[in-house]
Amino acid sequence: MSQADLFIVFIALVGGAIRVSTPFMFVALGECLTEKSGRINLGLEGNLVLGAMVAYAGSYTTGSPWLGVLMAGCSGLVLGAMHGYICKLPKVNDIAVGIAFMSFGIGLAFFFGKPYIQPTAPRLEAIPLGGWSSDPLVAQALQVNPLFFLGIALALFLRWAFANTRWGLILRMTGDSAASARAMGVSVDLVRLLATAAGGFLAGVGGAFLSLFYPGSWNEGLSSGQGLMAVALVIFARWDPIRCVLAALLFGAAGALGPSLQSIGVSQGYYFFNAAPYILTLFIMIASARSKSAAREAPGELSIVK
Amino acid sequence: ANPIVIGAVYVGPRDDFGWNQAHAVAMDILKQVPGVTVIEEEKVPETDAVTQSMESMINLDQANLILATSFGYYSPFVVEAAKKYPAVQFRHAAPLWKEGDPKNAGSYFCYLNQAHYVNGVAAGLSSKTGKIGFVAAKPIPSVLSNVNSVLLGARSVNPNATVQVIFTGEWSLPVREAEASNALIDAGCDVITCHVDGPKVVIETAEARGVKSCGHNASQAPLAPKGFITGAEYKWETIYKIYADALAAGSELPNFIAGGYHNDMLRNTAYGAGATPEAIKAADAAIAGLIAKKPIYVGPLKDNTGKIVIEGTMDNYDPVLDGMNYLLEGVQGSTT
Amino acid sequence: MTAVLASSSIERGGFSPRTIRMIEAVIIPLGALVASAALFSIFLLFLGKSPVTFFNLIWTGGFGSSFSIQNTLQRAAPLILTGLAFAIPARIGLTLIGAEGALVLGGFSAAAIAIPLVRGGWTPWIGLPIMAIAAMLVGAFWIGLAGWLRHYRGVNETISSLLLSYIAIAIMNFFVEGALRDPASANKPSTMPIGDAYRIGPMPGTSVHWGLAAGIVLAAILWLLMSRTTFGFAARMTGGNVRAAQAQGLPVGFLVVACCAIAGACAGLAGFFEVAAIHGQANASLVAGYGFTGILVAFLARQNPLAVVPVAILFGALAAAGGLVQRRMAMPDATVLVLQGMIFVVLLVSETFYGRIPFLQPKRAGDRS
Amino acid sequence: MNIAARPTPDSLPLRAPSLQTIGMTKTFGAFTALDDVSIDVKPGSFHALLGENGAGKSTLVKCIMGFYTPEKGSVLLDGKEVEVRSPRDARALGIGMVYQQFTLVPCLTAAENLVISRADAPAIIDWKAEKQRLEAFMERMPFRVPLNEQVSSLSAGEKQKLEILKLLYLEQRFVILDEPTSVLTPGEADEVLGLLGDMARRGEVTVLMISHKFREVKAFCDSFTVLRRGRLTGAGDAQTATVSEMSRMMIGDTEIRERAERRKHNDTSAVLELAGLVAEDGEGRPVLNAINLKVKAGEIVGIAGVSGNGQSALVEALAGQRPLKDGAIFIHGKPFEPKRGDFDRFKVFGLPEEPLKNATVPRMSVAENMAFRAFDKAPMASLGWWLSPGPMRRKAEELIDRYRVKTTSADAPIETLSGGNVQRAVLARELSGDVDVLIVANPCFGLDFASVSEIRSQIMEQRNRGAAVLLVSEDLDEILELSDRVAVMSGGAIGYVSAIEDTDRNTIGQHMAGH
Ligand SMILES: Nc1ncnc2c1ncn2[C@@H]1O[C@H](COP(=O)(O)OP(=O)(O)OP(=O)(O)O)[C@@H](O)[C@H]1O
Ligand SMILES: Nc1ncnc2c1ncn2[C@@H]1O[C@H](COP(=O)(O)OP(=O)(O)OP(=O)(O)O)[C@@H](O)[C@H]1O
Ligand SMILES: [Mg+2]
Ligand SMILES: [Mg+2]
Repeated sequence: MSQADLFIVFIALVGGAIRVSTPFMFVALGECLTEKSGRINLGLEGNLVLGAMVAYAGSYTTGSPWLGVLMAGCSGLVLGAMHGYICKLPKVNDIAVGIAFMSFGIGLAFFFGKPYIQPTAPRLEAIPLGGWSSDPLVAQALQVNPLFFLGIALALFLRWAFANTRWGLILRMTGDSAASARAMGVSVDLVRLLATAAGGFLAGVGGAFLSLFYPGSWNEGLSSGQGLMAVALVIFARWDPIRCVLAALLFGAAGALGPSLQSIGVSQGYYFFNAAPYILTLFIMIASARSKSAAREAPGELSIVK
Repeated sequence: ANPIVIGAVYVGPRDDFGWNQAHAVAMDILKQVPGVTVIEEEKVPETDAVTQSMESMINLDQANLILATSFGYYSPFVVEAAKKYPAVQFRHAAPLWKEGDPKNAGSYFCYLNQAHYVNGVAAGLSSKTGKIGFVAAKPIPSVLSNVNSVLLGARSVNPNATVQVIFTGEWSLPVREAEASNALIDAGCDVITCHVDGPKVVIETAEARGVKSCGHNASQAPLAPKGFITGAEYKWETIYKIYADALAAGSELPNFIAGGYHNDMLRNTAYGAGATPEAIKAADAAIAGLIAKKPIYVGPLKDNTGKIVIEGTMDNYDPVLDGMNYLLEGVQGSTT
Repeated sequence: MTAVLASSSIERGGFSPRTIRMIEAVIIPLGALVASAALFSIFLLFLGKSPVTFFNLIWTGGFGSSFSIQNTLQRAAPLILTGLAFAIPARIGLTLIGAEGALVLGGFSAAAIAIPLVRGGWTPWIGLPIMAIAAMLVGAFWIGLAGWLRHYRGVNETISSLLLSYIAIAIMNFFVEGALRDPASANKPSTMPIGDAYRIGPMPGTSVHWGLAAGIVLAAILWLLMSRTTFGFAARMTGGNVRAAQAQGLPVGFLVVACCAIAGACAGLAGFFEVAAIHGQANASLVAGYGFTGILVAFLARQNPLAVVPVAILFGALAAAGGLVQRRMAMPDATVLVLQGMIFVVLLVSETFYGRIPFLQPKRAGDRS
Repeated sequence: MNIAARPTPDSLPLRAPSLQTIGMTKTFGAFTALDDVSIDVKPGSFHALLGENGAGKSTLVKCIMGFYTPEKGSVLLDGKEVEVRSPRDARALGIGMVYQQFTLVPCLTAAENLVISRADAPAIIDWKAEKQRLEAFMERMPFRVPLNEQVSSLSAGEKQKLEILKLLYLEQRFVILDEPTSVLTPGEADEVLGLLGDMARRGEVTVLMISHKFREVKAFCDSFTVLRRGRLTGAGDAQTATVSEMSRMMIGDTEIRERAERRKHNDTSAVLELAGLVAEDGEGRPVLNAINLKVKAGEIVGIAGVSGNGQSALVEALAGQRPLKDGAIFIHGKPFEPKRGDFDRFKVFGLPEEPLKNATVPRMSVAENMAFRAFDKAPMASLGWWLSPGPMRRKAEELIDRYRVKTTSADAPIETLSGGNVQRAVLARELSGDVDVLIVANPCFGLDFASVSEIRSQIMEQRNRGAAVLLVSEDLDEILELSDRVAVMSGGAIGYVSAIEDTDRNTIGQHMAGH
């Protein structure tokens, strides 16, 4: 591999991280919010797909992609709120409900999305951040969608809010010890309902990115499990919004590895390069799972870590 | 005669801008035949689900002709269903039927690589860099022959042209298809074409990045108003018309129909804004040549590891080409 | 000895807990099915479609004729096995969503090991069991790995099993399109066909393959294993409270890995039947989502191996009828997805009624009378 | 009604309120937990609420706190009827409670816990200002807690202190404590209660304390109320009433079982031997530092210590719940692994603390839980692997009767039993066989004294039959009452061992404090 090739791969990884990470980021942040409240919503894949469809349909019918994004968020909000409401019923398992909502959301998206596969809807515009560079590769890699920055800002905000606002403390309290929260007169179910609904909203916005920016169209194969993977990334990122963003970036970059290696002529075993994000995540998890701080960071009420 | 019920099975959604859409659109021809009912099922995976769907059409809807439109349906599913239901006709869209297979089964197919050859000609003259990018699903003969045909088409007008291919590994994986398109453009390709189930993402990505594109399977011209050159399209309606006529006349359906430009089973999408005047001229000439059965593979040809793979000149329908498992010299990429 | 607590130890009244559990296990799911059908009818009415026609078609397509029943059962067959693959680890407290990977690798291994067997002219009576065992062993290894990582390395099993699934599919594709590719499998890269002799035919008098019988037998065996053997008891203890299991000196690590391995073996066996009864070779069509549907099956069966069977059949029926709905009502394939989603959600909501149906409740201990 | 307009934390209101309940009645389904209970707590008093387990004490205070809505009855604060519909209302009225279980949030720091507990916690928290105010508040408190530590890393004693600090921080004038001292050392308990008593005497707070410990009641309280099976059975002056009067009100006329005699043993061979045990916590910090100890046949060795000094880790290591980094365990001189085979071979039994968490599977039935020791042996298992539900059930019913476990049925999930009955069920399981080594941890935590004396006599009986008993307890009285020898743990090591005759409360207390 020559220097130039390495540069191409490097730029591709950076570009891939920026291009591909946004939906992971939004879903992971939404899930982080939900899990911090002590609930797990495994069904954000459903929100993502439904959000993608609604965003595309919204953008197509209203002509405004940002309205589409908003509508996508609202569709996710509704699914999330339903999840949140159902899970407050005694004996209902939140993981199972999540999986059910995943298939329900996907079903709705496919059902109502048929008429929107063919038309072309207005997309979100990128911000050309690479204008300073004369290298077209760099310029291209830095064609960044506003949602990407929104996601990063959101992560910073969440990190700050978890530590410095009443809402943040109440959320963490509910997620760590429902009994304490109740003793303090906090309505645990309400907090979780809101957190799940808000998480659902973010996942819906993540879906909007898929259909309105990258790859930028609506069809039934649009998501290849990004929502499911993003939920997993939250555990990987140990419930820290900033680490969620980093995990999403890492995952995005790893996803760009396969195609970019092929583009410089390394194509042997491309199945494994394409599976790189999964292999990498697994190895990092194995390497870091026993780290001592791991246990302390998990919200105590979360069913999967109990 | 008995009422004719045709059951059409698609592997993906009927409106995928690609393979399934091409079939579904052509199916209208059959729907117009008096006394014929067409029933359709989409997103039937290439598992025993297709057996169940076909049998359900036969048992519950009295279908007497099944059109199975995905490659992987044939063996073992169509073959076994044909044995089980000798009174029902089965036709499958790939050149797989051979003597010895059930008589009530059959194949129909169009050699799309001819249209990709035309794509290559047009692309070769519309490209500035001479580098054509190809987003491919899997390294299988039908894909490889399209890739190689694009190269030969481009080289016929620009001996320095190259084709760079990236395999995504899946028939439909939009994000990776977009990533592959981006990687190809980053590597300097200024025309992008593809062979995946739904080319929409590839064409749109190329358009958004300001490079030209050639289509595949169905018309993607509206997706790329600035950079679309032309596209390789099936004309399934030619075949379906033959079936329709046979059904209307009550005669037997042929077991094997295959073709290409010479018998009007292909077309190229009307040229878009990305096609230069020379390209249009050369492409039109190439089409005329193909109609006259001018061969694409003129030996000797080496693969991209340097081995001679085609000694002499091959007829465009030579069955040897159905087993193509190499990329020609001039294609960057590897089949493994 | 004088009693400190004056009241007697066991007070009986109304139904016994066991009877209550049995009654609930029947009426609650049935009620949920009716409720979801009602909800879906409203959905249909909004779309201007007739619920009567729709449910008629579901019945016709799922159970209405002997053909439909066989169609349903055939589709249910892999789901029973993948449902079991989720249910067994769930009993020991693990949420494993990687049955898809074990199925794919299991099927692939069966096809791969069949190549020398077929070539060597071995009789299917020996070859098929070897294939099945290979599939089960590889599946067991794959899911067992997730269990091992969980217990000995502290890696969350839900994520690792999902990741392992994707990796399994990559491995299968790598070999099927590379080293083990049958050159004749032109446009659908596959391993060498196992040949007609090695193909498992349908069960006599039906068109349903033997995977259904295997699934039902295995469901019964695993039910017995989990509820009637010391192994199952120990596994349930571990699943209910690891700390208590440890304090009883149970080999928790072994139990965890063993339950995962059993799960993997079930999924691997499903892969074996896909190869031996359906495809006759391994190729990308093994990735059909049965592993993921199995998760839903198991959840709706409340992790009970016996209940997995009827739930899988319900799923099979919906899938079988889905095509008919597409053809006759001109509704998209996603219709059945929406219905399925509604059924899951309502069934899960109905969980909340267990132990809370008023007229079934026993009198509480300590009641003063 | 919102009195939540917050006084600043440095001005304590001076008036302690009185509180009365009138005719409180609360039912759970068909079961009446509280039946027409009226109590009267004078302003500035330190009032004890007594009663055996399940008497309804917690239910009563939870009704006062607005946690439960009573069917009948009212609460009078300073003579005026108040409506308390939720804990939030209670807090606004200045009524605060320390619950039987901690209500601190483990993942938050002490400071975060305090700030968020305020009804008027600001939407955006200015941590600099808050920390200053907290420091100033802490200055005026007799005990301190590290403010920036995560609560999960505090010891039980520190948590209990923080709970009480929280009430004071919130300026609650009526303070309810539900068994507040169960996790404290006697010294700590005396300190905390003494401080509260002082505040009450100064008229700053009124305290209502639920307790099972007569020693504390006699030492700190000035009045008491007794509940029995949901009914008021008496009230009076804590200083004049005798212990036996109070206990009669609590349990009525039922006789208490005599404690088994302590029999002398001549067999002095060591049965259980711990040799240099070393273990770490989840974050790699040492929790056991070379523990060496021998327990002889027919001997109870009590392990005393302030909670959080490694006692739990020791029990976990012996039970196989925590891996050993180093060291070995011997029984009768042979190496012992905490595995099922060795538990059976060496006849090792255990009663861990918090049985619902450590020794039962909450969702399995009482019968199944009682079979944990024997499910893989005849007659419950044939061939070593096939379970027979019949013998399992019969055995359970026998044990339920013998140990008087209150349950609706042997098939009921054990989580539906009350705490004391869970404990009893576990005890029945662990003591039903032939015991050589018995490891017990806080066996009487949270139990009423009738159950306590019964469980203690069971332990003594095992000793008398020749079992080697290791008793880990945070209750020094228990250790003094039962042990033949006492060992004190501090900082993960055993710093002091002595025969019980050669030591006293004071010496032990000093070693517990690490001296
Ligand atoms: N999951 C449950 N389902 C039904 N009833 C329950 C459940 N959990 C607890 N209970 C009931 O709630 C009551 C309260 O339990 P708790 O452990 O507080 O009892 P307690 O008053 O402390 O009694 P004890 O003296 O035995 O410790 C018990 O009587 C128990 O039967
Ligand atoms: N939530 C509940 N549901 C049903 N029964 C309950 C509930 N809470 C308490 N009980 C019952 O009410 C009775 C009184 O319980 P309570 O917890 O008030 O007892 P307590 O006096 O505080 O006992 P302890 O000393 O063990 O804490 C118990 O018998 C218990 O079984
Ligand atoms: Mg209590
Ligand atoms: Mg209690």
